[in-house]
Amino acid sequence: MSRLRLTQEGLTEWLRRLGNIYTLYGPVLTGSYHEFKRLQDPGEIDWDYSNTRLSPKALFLPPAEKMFVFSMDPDDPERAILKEAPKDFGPRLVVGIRPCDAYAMKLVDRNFITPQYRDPWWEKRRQETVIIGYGCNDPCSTCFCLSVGSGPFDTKGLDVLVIKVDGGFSLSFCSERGKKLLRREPLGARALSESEERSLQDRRAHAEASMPKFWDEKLVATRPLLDIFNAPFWEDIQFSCINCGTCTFLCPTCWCFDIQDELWQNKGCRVRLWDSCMFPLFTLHGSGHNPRSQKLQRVRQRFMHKLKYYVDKYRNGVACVGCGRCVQFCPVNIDIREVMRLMVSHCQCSL
Amino acid sequence: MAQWEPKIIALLCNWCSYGAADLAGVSRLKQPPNIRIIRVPCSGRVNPKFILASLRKGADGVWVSGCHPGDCHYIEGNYYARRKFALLKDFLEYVGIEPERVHFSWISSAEATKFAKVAEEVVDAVRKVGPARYLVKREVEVE
Amino acid sequence: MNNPYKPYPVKIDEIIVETDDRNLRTFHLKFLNSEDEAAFQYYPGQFAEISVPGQGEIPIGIASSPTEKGYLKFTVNKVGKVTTYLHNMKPGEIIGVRGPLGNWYPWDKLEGSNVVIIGGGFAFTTLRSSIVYMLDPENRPKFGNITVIYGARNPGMLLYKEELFAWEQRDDIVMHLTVDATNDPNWRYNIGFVPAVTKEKAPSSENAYAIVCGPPIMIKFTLPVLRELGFAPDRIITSLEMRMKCGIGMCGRCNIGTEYVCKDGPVFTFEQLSQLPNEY
Amino acid sequence: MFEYTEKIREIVKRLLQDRVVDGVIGFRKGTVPMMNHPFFMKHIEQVPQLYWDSWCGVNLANYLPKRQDKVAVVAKGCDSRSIVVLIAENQITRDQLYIIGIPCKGMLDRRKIYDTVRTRGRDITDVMERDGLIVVTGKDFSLGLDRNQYLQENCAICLHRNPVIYDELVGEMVPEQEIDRYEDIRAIESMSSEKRWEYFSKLTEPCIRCYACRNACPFCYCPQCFVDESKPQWVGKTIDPTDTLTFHLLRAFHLAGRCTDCGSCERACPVGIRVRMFTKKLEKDVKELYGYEAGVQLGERPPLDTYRPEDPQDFIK
Repeated sequence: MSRLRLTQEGLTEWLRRLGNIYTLYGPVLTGSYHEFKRLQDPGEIDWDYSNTRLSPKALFLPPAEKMFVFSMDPDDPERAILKEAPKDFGPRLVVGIRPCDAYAMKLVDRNFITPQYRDPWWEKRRQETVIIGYGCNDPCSTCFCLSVGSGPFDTKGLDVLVIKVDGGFSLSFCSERGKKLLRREPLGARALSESEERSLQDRRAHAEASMPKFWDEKLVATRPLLDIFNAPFWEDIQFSCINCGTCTFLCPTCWCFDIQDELWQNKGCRVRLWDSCMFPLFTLHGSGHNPRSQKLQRVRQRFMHKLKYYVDKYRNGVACVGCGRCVQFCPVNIDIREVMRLMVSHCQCSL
Repeated sequence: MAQWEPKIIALLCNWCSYGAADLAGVSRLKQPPNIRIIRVPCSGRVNPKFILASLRKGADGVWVSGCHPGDCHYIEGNYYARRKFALLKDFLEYVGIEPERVHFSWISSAEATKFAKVAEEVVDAVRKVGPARYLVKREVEVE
Repeated sequence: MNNPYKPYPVKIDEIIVETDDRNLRTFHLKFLNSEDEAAFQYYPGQFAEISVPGQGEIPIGIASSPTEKGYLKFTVNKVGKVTTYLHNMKPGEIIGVRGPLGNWYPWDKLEGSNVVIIGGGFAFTTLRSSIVYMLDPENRPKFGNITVIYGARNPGMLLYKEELFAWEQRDDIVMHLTVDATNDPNWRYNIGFVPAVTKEKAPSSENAYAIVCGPPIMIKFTLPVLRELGFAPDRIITSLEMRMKCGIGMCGRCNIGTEYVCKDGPVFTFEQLSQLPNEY
Repeated sequence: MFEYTEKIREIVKRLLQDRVVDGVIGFRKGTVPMMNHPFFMKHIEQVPQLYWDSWCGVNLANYLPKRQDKVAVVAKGCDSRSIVVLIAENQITRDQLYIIGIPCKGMLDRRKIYDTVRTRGRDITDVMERDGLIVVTGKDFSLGLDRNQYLQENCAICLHRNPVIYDELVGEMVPEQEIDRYEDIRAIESMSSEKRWEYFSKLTEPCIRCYACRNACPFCYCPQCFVDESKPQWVGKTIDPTDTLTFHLLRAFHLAGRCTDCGSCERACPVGIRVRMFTKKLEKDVKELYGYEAGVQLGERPPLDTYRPEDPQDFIK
């Protein structure tokens, strides 16, 4: 489908009208970084942002959420029986997700929506959420989406792609759901002219050219799992790790969670919350045995899960989208790009 | 609704203040009914976690009482406790917990009268600031 | 589709103290709703999440057999927050069960074969389920010889004692009970560690599968014995334990290589395990 | 501070040649601007990787607890104080260490620099430092910034820039600052209870419970942290505001009389919480009540591991 061109005012106005149907979310500067926030008005969106500090996964898998509620009141005939926590799933429109993050949600879908089991909360939120992505004219120096199956203008997982162009924005519709949004036709929109389309393609080429490519998925995918698992380079990588959860909590494709029961007076609830494979408690058995008691094992688990286990399990790419958050915010500068390079060079050596 | 009465957790050293509470009872001294006593082996055993746990679980006040300096059954437990408590009390006030909520005292097992008197003081102080407002863990506040 | 995190409400029907140290109790659970019971179709080797409201959930192997109708049976070791709370509960109280979860012993393959069951300590729960299942009059003809080697620290630590002694009297199952040590003059069975007893009794590997469950140290020393007896790694089956939360392959913690123990396991052959990182 | 790099390399080369140590804990140049990477090296060929500049804020003492070997470690003033505390707490012995002391002019805060240049999406590709000037370069800009405006907050108020314990220094001692460390703490102390509660509730609100503050701290080496205890469970694990604040209070209290204000916690926090506002209060109290500063004197008992009969007790009835 061809692209539409809108001014910023036109785009905001269109979103405002969509706001009558959808709850809007978008990137807003809070303190010193951007976050996805519920918008009162689409005018709050900062279209100059690079990316949010925390990934938008929180919109689908909140840092903590109630799963079930129950009563422990001895007089309640329904005591101790868990009931789904009431939740308000309304239609949502998330504006301004970067293509890498939108792709990440698709990767996580494979974990939460499976033939055998479906995670009801993840699935419901995914179904109810329309995603308007925002192309990256100017990728950060830590971005490497192009190496891992996404790209600065990639449309996987998007319903609409917005790209900043001279004097306004271009809109293209990437899904049936996206096209439906057009029923509320953007005022003042027109088709992109040929020269505008050419300049947009130039931008794309420019953005893509700025990105490094250092990953060889096929090479790593064909290497036996245990060979990479036992590779010597993990020893050097793991040294500086302090086993905090920053990388996992900021990562858009880290989905691991914990389940906890909370009790207050006679009211109980079961909550789930983000967890991290960096924490020793993550795998600690009741007996005291811990299959990943060593830091090396935990660091290796995270990278292997993303770059090898996931690949071998689903045969459909790595569980990393190259957003660069962990690269930027690891307090001790453990850089997944370096890990990937080490993996590739390990695999280049003959068995 | 019935009139609010403060609930106070008292962590009392087995060797002194707990005995004083006992003696106060045997001596039929008037004591406020607001105090819930937990016997501990020494004021030095009181981990700051216990005090926070009491406040989190909704105690309106916490009172820790041990032996007078020099009289510790374990020679020096209360000296260590004193440093811990000094820092903790100031720290809790610093984050906004009212100073009237957390109390410490030295009461020997013979000082039943002092026990009754301090108990009154603690209850009065807590009553003055009203029901606990801060750091009380209620129903978990998440989505 | 049903919410896979939602437990079926069950009532604690009976609590049996299994061992002399009182750390193992068996819970008989009855479904509150008959449609839940009908939905809970399981095979020996599967587990379930026992949900204790306000405390949490624990993954526990199902000790009853699908041939035993009307209740579920779980034997629980007292180790942490949930199990300690559960041990203090009384019959009549309401808890939850979520499952059945995970895979099961490969019954389609085991049919027509001889089955050697080797268990140690309290890892005998799903093995009990398997034995009861195989001994069911309808199922027994499907299997060849059944040999059981089961050991515990001392006689008081054996699970399901009455059943063990009853099986001992039967002629369609060979039982080798053993204890590490005992000064009980009435102990009529073996004394010695499970690997040693396995070696001594030397069950034939011909057309046979071995199912081995027990503490890691027992497994470590039993494996070479089985290999010596001619059991191939793809005919030695075990069930792994892992810390679990969701039980349905979503929360991530029981991940070993490409597998989730909760969903792709807990039952693996040693052939399969040899391809995976040894993080279990 | 780049000039220290050569000296560090020289020292380490000698130490490895003479087999004085089994390995060295230092920094190599990071993969992103204003970040350096702590690493452990054993071989002389690795010496050229060693690196030092104004972004070596990670406290390398974090890698010392329970080590068995003999190592050289590069240490700034605060790091050396942390080492003193770790020695007092029997986490490592003095004999196991060869301390390469860094007279420190203060580490720089990359957040502040980002805040200045990147609020409008400007990406930094390179940062250089020369004569008190930081030159920040991006795709289409280059900017000179005054070093002194971009110090980490803890460095700006540091009283011990020179290592308090070392085997060798990489340069001349730097002059110590005379400065009021507790201005912000006093400002909070003067607020009402309500305001203080509000302040700290707001302070911890962005917390995502990733525990980076805890794990970045050289003193958080407990085999099991209180947040992971389940019998009893002292604190809930979600981002419930009460639980989050409880975590921060207890974390800070565990550092009373131990914290050397190295700033690692704040540096590590991915959401920019000023967690030092908790630890600094305790530091101030310890100093005022017991005249103690953590880690300045080797052999001194930590303040909560000792007492004086005449310790203040006005607060006790």
